[in-house]
Amino acid sequence: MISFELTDEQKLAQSMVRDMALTALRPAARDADDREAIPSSILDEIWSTGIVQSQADADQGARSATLNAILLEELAVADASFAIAAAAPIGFLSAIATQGSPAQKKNLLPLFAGDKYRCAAVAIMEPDFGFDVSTIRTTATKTRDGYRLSGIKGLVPLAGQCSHFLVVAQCDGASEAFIVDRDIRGVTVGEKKPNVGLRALAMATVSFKDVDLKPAARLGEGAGCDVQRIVDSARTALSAIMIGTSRAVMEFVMPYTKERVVHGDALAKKQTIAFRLADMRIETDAMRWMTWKAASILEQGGDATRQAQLAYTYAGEQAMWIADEGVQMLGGHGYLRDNPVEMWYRDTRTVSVLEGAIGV
Amino acid sequence: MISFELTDEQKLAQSMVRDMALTALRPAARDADDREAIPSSILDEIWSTGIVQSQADADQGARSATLNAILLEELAVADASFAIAAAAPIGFLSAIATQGSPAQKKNLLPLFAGDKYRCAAVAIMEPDFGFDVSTIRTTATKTRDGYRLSGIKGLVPLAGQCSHFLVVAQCDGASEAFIVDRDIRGVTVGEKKPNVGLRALAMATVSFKDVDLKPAARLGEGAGCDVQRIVDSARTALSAIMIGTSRAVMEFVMPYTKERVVHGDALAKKQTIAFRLADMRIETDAMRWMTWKAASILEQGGDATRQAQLAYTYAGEQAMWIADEGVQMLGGHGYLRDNPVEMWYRDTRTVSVLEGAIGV
Amino acid sequence: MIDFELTTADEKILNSAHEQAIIGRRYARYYDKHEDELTPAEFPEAANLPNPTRLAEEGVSGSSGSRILHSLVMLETYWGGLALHRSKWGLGNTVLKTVATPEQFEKWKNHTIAIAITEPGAGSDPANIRTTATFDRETGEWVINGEKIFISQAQSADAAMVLSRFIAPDGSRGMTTFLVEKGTPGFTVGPQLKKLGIRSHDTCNLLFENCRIPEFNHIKGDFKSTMSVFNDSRPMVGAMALGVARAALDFTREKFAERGIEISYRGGLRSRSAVVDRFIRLEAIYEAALLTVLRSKWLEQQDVPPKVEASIAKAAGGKAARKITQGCVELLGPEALSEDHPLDRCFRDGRIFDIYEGAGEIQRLIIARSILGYTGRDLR
Amino acid sequence: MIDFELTTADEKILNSAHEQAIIGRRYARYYDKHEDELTPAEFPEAANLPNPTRLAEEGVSGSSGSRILHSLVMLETYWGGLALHRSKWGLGNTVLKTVATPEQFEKWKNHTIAIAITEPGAGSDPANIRTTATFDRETGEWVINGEKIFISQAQSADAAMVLSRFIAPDGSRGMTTFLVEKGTPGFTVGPQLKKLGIRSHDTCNLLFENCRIPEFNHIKGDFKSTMSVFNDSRPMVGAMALGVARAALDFTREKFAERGIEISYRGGLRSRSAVVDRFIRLEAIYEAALLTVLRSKWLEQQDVPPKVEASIAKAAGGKAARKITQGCVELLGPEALSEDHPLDRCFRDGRIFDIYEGAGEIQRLIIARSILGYTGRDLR
Repeated sequence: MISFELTDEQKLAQSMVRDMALTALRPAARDADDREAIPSSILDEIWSTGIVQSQADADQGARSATLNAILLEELAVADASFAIAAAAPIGFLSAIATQGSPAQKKNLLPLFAGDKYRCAAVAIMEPDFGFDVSTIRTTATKTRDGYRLSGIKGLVPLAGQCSHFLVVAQCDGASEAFIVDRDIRGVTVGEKKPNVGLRALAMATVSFKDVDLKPAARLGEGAGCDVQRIVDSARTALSAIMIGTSRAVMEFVMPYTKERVVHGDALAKKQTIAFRLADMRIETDAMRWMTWKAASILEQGGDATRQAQLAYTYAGEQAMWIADEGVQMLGGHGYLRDNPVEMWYRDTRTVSVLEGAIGV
Repeated sequence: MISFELTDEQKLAQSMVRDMALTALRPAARDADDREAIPSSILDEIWSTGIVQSQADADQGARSATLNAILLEELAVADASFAIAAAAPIGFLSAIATQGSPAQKKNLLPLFAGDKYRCAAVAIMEPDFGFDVSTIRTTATKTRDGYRLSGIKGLVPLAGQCSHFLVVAQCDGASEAFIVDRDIRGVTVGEKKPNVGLRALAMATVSFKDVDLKPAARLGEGAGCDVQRIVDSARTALSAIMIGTSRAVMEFVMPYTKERVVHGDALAKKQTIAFRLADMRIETDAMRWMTWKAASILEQGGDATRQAQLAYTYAGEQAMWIADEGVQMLGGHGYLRDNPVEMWYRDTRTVSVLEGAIGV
Repeated sequence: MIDFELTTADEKILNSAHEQAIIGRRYARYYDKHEDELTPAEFPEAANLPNPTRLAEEGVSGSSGSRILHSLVMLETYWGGLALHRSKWGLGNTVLKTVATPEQFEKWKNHTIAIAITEPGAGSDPANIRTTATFDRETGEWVINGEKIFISQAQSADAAMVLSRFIAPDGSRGMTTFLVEKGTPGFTVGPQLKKLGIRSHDTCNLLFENCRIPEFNHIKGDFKSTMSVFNDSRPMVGAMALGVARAALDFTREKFAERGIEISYRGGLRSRSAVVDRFIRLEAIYEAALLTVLRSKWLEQQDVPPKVEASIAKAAGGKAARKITQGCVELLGPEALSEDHPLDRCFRDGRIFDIYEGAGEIQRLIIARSILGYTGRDLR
Repeated sequence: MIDFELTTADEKILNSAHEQAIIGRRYARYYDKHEDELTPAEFPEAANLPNPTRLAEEGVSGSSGSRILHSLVMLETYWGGLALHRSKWGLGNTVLKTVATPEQFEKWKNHTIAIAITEPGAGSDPANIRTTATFDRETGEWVINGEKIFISQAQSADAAMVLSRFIAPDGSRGMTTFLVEKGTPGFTVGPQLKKLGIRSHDTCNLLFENCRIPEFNHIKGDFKSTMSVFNDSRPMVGAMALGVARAALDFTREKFAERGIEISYRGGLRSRSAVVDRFIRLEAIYEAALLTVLRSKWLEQQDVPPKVEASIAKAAGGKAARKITQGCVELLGPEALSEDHPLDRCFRDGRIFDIYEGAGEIQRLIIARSILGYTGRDLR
């Protein structure tokens, strides 16, 4: 039955995260971008929401892709990197929780139930121009004792802090995912590699050189997994984050353009500005409902591939437009690092070309 | 040497055609659209400019792709169908004149030097969803006595009036063009097939069923021809026509929006309207210079493929945007056939998806 | 709980609506070519079929709700391009229902009442309305003079609800509404307007020349209550737009399939052909707009009157229809231009929704004023 | 005769400019990372190389003309991201040249003079300028107070041409310009501004606190003549924008080639991959903007002062840089985000050109007023 109604619990969680995002997280965003690191106090704040740990809950009902989408939007209003700091372990855990074998769930999920921030990430992207999620080059070949993994993954968020990676690789002509402990032989986490945006995430390359894996490392073990579902979840999470950044831009430029006087009138009273603000509102609304729809299908166990693709494609276009216009509306001030809009411009271009690495 | 200077001769021709377009041609445009036919008096007006016949001139200096682009723009300000009525025989003749064998030139060009409108057209497009100019299905197979041509061509302008077609076909794995007299056995000109736009052109399907052709029918005879050059010429001509229609829209909506008062102010004083008008001006300018550049390369015998592609692609996007906004600026009046803008909207969508059939 | 699945009850109604739309589509070209003919009140094929609009309005147990369902039925109908049942409800009926006295309502409740607002010099701008009603003391009648244009249902309606200036016996002036029945002397309905598209849509100009009506016909809607009928209609227009847009998408998908072009949603930008990439982006525009329509309708259903959401749905639907119909023709190329296929009609029909019942620009003004806290005077 | 071919003389200068741009590009990342450091007046590699800007300005026989050539040299320079020769000409020099007395011109003709217009509350709007100069009868000096922001060449210039309100001894008021030399007490240059991109571009705020200058420094430019320096600079900014845009296109084409992606211009939409189709459309945007720049420069060269054409060139160039740099990152995907490659810098640098020296919106106002015959009061 078509409904846009949040449950009382969802409303409560949304309101709590919204408050925290604006009071505790937003003020720390610029500094984290400058230092290319997220302070542990911020990671602990994010952890305190319980959003990550709930993925590790034995009770399946505790996990909600829809709620995660709602909360990632709120976190991203504060900062996209911070939101991804939550979405990375969520992506890892939700893959384990929905597609892992009983043993995998039993071994891994409890590790993330503690009261300190802990990270793990899906590793899909590869440092290759023209990378596409449908053309993975990392390989896992069957050996006598399991699998041998080889390849390089790029743009792994908080790579230096991850205890595990879920590595997507070609195996016998199909895509599979492998749970890889970062401390085993052949795994090298590279230096952080600054990018145009999401700098606080200190994304790095992780290389896998003839890494020997047990059969138990394969997600779903003998049954394998549906890698597309991991991608669908990632696209949905990225969409949620783009809604958040778009809202950040919109909520920043509205008061700015109302206050800024040009030729005797508030900038917001110019039709071209006002209409663009209206379009920002139209598009953030549309992005949100599309993201909720994809998340809701994921939550109900359905095939969300089409919806996730549409949500991600649309959000990528619109969020980039919104961030670009946000910079424009501030004029020269939008180009200075004194204001957050230029950071949102960089972050949005970054989020909108990532695929994978996180999840709802 | 980079120059945007028209020669005195070009200026004179431009000014003459501009006057005729607005006084004699524009008033006849709506009626021709309604009747799905161009009256012969209009065809004779077009003929009287000499633009078509000059292609048939033995003196190579009489032909100028640049001048043709300039004049097609002016004709299209009156009506896109009327402009194509000129561009169709131009496309045919310029292919003969630049790529034909001496005998082909001698036999064909004089036919078009008379003082009555005469038509011939390049036949490239095929009635097939997903048609692309790079995937022609019509075939010419070598026979003992020449070639046997088979296939169906669609959207041939003024097909019922054409004395000849220049048919592009696959021949021994390459694209070649064949001069086909409409009266020979196996050639059937179909009923006119109304389209969303360019209705006055009465475009029709022409089918070629096992049409036997002499070797002399192959454009360039033994040497063959460069079909891409015909396509480049067509794309350039279509671009010129889209500039004309865009100018028609712009020149119609400017006075309209200045006169129309909404909430106490002229519509043109609303920033959203004024900025769109500014963008119309920016884009028609850009379209024109791109088209001139492609035409100039063609005229100098260079490889114009990239420039023609860029000009056509850009013009297609921008002209569609301009026609669409033109309708919008007139509101409900833009949706009525009382005003020409809805016709330009239909014509532009049509011109911007055609490829081939005409030339500069 | 957030959910986007149709219920079984929804699907039943929508399947029926879609089947009727398939029948409607068979007639669509005929009425596109014969714009002077009114469609019948009920097509022969519809005689034994339920009216899905009525079913949706009446409410169906187990459905997602009558408002949502009604909008989706409308979408299906516009997918076909022609309704098998001509609507007996006009926007003038909404005014009657909202502001008429019980006696007035009783008299005209079964009439189809068109709404007549727009004038040659005035679209959304009341200051320019010139139609004027003066009171004739001697006969106790109102005398109306003026011209109304672009009036939907003009020919098929039984009466028109006319927004007019008035000069009352006491000399006071203002804006009000009058119900003028067909056949009233001095009230002339012009010929069907010649339009780019939606040619089966009954649209004429109305002329009032010393048209006399009794005081009882004075319905006393003011400008605001009259314009507010569009609050309800906005997301519905969005749904109509999306019906046409989906027809274009469906046709394109079908032709792609015939040519072996597969639309995969799995890979990203770098794995796709140009036409598939664009098609996916057009689908996304459709989906985006559809969800804003559903959101607005869902709010109505929660008895939360949508504010900006109704305008968002109209603006998004109108834009989607423009982009999608233009885009599909481009994707399918020259053959798509032909009248042999429905796409040229979609292209023409789809252009109206961002224009009528408040153009996209008007919706953006409403949205901007609302989110910025501006009045109509601040931002216009 | 219409022609778009470069002459041999053009090509010689432009090849030299391009070679220097390749050298400049090697330094571009360093100055992107070290925004507080000024680039040297001349890089060591440039010592034995001609200054292509100067060559273009001086005029080259057989070239397409100095104006056109100058803009194309500028384009090449911005392709590299860094000039090997720092410009000694500031927009303040243009004011000096236009309005100064011969004595004033003689004194400062070899200075680099920045132009100082923008203020915290005033971009293009003179009504909001707050910097004020009052005349001190006792000393015969002007006393300036105010703040100027976003001032290009602020640190490297020898002086600033300051647009200021004045209150004259006779009490009259207005807007005028003063030349303030570096080192004048009360004139402070702030630190380098922290920007999204163009970080090697010397940009600071200026502060004037009871800054006293002699009457001789009163250059007497008014608002209009001061703003008119931007008439010349507009198409040049368009050319700069296109330099950055072409760097992004060239990098993308190169990476496509490495991956075996062929860009064919022969077929149509339905024969292309999504990335090739988009790339072609970005190239078309580049070509469109470039030709508007050349058109404007060509008019200048014919001594036809460009009117809307200068604004068209600026607007088209600024938009092209936004779309192209954003688009190329998207086409190349995640790897393109990395600082290992120049594209992230192009993405950031490319965002300025539609903002500074008259934002795209200002250019559109100028164009619209001109084509509609409106004044600044009619349309704002």
